[in-house]
Amino acid sequence: MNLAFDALLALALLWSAWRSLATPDLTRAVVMFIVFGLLMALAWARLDAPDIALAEAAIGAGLTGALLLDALGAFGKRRAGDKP
Amino acid sequence: MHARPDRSPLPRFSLSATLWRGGAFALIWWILAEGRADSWGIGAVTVALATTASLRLAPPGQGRVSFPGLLGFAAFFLVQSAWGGAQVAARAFRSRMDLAPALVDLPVTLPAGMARILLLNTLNLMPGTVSVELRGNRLCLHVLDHRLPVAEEVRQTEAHIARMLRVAA
Amino acid sequence: MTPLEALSALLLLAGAGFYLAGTVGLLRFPDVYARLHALTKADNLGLGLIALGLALQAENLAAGLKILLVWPLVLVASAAVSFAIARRAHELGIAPAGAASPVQPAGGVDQRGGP
Amino acid sequence: MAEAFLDPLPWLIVLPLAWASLAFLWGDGRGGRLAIAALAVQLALALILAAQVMAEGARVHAVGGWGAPLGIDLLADGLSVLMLLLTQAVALPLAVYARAYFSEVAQTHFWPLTGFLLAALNALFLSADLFNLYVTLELLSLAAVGLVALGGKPAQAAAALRYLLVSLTASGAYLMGVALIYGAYGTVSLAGLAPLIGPDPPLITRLAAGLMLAGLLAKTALFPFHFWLPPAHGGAAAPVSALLSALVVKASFYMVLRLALGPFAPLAELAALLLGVLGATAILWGSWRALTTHHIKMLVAWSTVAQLGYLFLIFPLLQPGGEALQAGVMQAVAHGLAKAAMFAAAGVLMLSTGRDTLEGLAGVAGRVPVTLFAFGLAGVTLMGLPPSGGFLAKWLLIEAALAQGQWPWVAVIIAGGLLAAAYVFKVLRQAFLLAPAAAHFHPVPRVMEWTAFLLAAASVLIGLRATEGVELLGVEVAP
Amino acid sequence: MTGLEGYLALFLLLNLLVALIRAARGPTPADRMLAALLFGTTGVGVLLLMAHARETVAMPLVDTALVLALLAAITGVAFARRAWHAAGRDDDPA
Amino acid sequence: MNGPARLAVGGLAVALAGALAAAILDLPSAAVDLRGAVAMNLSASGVEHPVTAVLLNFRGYDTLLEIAVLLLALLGMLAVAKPESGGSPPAAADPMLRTLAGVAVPLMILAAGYLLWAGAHRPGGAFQAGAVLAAAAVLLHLAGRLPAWASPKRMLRLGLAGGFLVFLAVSAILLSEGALLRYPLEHAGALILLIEAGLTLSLGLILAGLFLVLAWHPASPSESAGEESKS
Repeated sequence: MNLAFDALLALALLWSAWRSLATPDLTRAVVMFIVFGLLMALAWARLDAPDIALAEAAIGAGLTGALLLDALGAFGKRRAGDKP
Repeated sequence: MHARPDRSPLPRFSLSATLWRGGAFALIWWILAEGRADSWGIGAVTVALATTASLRLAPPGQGRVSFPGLLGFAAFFLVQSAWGGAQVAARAFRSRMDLAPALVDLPVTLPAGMARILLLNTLNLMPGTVSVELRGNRLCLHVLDHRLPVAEEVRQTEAHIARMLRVAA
Repeated sequence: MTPLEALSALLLLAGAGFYLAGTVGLLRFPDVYARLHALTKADNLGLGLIALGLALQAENLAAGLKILLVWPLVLVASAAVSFAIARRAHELGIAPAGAASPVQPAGGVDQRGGP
Repeated sequence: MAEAFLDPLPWLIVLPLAWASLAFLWGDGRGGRLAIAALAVQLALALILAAQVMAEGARVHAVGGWGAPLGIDLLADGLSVLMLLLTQAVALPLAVYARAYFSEVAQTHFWPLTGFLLAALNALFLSADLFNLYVTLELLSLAAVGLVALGGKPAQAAAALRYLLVSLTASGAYLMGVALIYGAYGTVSLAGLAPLIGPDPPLITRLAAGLMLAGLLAKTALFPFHFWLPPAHGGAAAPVSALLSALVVKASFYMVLRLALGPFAPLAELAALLLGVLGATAILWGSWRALTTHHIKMLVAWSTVAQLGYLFLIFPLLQPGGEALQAGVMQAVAHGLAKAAMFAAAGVLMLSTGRDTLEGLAGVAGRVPVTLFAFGLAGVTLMGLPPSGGFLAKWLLIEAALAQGQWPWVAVIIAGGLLAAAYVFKVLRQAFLLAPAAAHFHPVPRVMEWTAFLLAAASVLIGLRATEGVELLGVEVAP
Repeated sequence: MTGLEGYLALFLLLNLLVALIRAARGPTPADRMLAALLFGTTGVGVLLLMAHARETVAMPLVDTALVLALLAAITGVAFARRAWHAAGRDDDPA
Repeated sequence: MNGPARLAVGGLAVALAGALAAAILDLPSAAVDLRGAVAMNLSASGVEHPVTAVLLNFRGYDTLLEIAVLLLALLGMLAVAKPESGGSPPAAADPMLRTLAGVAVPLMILAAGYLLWAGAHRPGGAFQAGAVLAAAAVLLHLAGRLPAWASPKRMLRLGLAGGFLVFLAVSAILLSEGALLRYPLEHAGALILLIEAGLTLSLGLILAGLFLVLAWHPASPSESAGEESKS
């Protein structure tokens, strides 16, 4: 069961990383990146490295996600040229 | 649904609010530090900072919270949120999904400010409702099934909040 | 198995069930608004039950309370986020599915369709 | 206790860190005077340290008192002290120059960034720990990128962004190498690693060394990794270009040299020929591009690409106690001084003519003669004419090549010198043309001209004090 | 991880990955984002389950879950307020 | 990227991955046991948690320079941000967000304080606490309760650089013990706590600053138009 968990986690990490790099749609890429951050926090927790899991949860899931979403908003607005 | 600008830059100091919030934060600190006694050096400073921030960001209102009201609200909330979860689960698993979603407009009787915001948030966790918009005294809700007694539920929630915050409903 | 352990296991299983319901709802419900229901209600209840189940097995009171403390935090966050997203969706003119034709809501309130 | 407090070694790192953050704190460009005063102190500290090292041998400073491998060691031997001297000697005149060059507003960010840049350089030259070297390299790169972007023009932002991307990738490669080394040996201390890496190291060590070398070469802008350098160095403000070309690219070269002489010595031979060939290509290609460009600062920047090539010619000739090492260090020092002078002079020329092309230089000789003289003197070093430091470096290199019978390098060195002469004279010839009637010259603060001249003169005169340098370079850690 | 908690953690992880179908399907940006938010709540649950019955790192993992819960709101709010501008479907730039 | 370049990069990545895998399978046993050295000296470090001991004592010098790296990253971004972009007031927020901030920010402060305290004997410490504080600042910003940061004022700059300056000053003063950052045994714990407290504040501000400067985009119409500005 532990093996299944780890294998699934590893696969999901690779897959989400690949999707966030390869998808042409920016929203999807950012969402996949946030997902990747969360999975990474789980992976660190699984590796008995709660120090890094904590930092990853705070920086990866909280700050970076918000930052990317913000950039996405600025970018989308500029490209669409709309002012809601 | 916009806030009025803050008229008074410095909120009135309220001893009771300070004590209540400080006490609550101290309790949370005790939980966080798992009751370790040697944590209180940093703990005292942190609780003081958190209390200050809380008083600055959410200036204390007129009255204070009614304790029996709070308990009543909490019990109501727990039961309702369990019921809400069960309801969503039932609908999600049903093979032919039986939803009748709609936007409904309801009047709000609670006074503006904290009470209304609490209402909006609570309704998000209650069975079948997600608040969408508050414009003036009209609350717009999204409901999963408009055949359910939504208005009744909102009225009950309002009553509980009014009792807890000691405001008119 | 002590009764406490049994209760705890029961809570954990129920919590996992609600998580599953949240995911199924997220996949099956017709639009953003309905999916928000799934997320804010089912998942939060699932987390609450799991936290309660684990707290029952905690070594001491403070540790148990700490596990329980997670729940209200998530509740506050989800409620706020749910409102923010629903409001934004409404502002952007996304109509809820199936609400185009007027229906008579229970409780005699007036109701409206899409914006 | 007081003795430890007055030790110049840690202060060479603490002092720039302190004035950099104070300059940030004060803001509004008020850091200039503080920076110049502190830089004067730093130069004095470097000289004291050099004297101490010369008299008492190499020094080790165990940060935190733990000592390697648990803690981090700082090491001041001849090589690092020479690089420290170069850094402070270039930075002080450039700081005086920059105070006149920049407007008050532009100085707001220039001083903190420069302070951190110099702190990073000093820390890097003193570090004896692979991971600590990475941290200093990161600090250095970020400061350099910030300085390139300083003007805020789109071209500068684009150059800075490209520089940042190359820099981060290179740091990543280096860091991966460090991680592998730590995994293989359990330590990242240079002194600790040296005895552990034998003559036939395992695959992991080779891979790590390759990754670290690739990262460092990209940072040094050795051909074919040079593509980021001309837009970054050519596009930045003149004092910034001077700092970057004179010092920053030398830092990663220093690391290559340090690692090749130290823990990775058993592997150095494998890469030596490749490095030499890349260096030779850089000399020829960089000189050619310098000769064919029409922009003054791009010319100087391409000349940097070429001159960096000489540094890597030493690797196929490197022998214990041989002349190649002396040639490399002499080239690094002479080029550092000369290139700082040349960019400073180019900045004056551009301010004076208001244009950035060679054609615009016509008639400038009569307006800023001191600057033009400085440009010419710096050119003397780059061409390798006696008695300059550049001459000595190339002479030593040719001697080493001939002694080992590797004459193709000699041809490259001579060709590079001729090409350098061509592009320097191209600038001078243009400057001595008659000014067109429409030409309009702007006055330039005298202090900028004289600092450029001072640096150029130092690059030539350094050749006369080479014996002390060679003696200092000979100071190594007692085994 | 042993016993019931381990199986439940595995179950929740599977649950998470299934939810990614929603992120792939959309159709609005908000639908994709919902999957990320679900990752937040479920991730907290998984962390709590992982924390159980591990002597040395139990409480630190609860701390991690707490921090995750505390910061979960930020991405959602940033999304609703900053990122989502157009009521587009599928490959809309917003 | 066009086809051949993509293929080349892909090939390079695969080759690197292969080499890494081969190298790691061939991993020799490490000659030096740093883990053991850390455990052996832990009692002399002033803290009980090995990670904190390494970060702030054994390899504290690296951390000092890393803080400078973070400060520098912010500095670089401030240097690039156009000065004229500075003055715009932050968006006013709806009462909902302000209430959320009012509830969540004090809790985040508590959590940051807790992580700071926890760092001495278990996972936690200044970095994590700073990140939580930064999140609080970002939330305040989203709620329209923080001023724009494109040109930080004196007090803010003091906050940004303060943690680093405290760390640097302690390092330099400890030269009197014979070396940079050589803590005397009896004061090590207190000094590390002092440094960490300063770092928590500064890291929080720096991380938030990285967000706020990057997130700043000229004339965000949806935020400034249509919603009342805060007085």
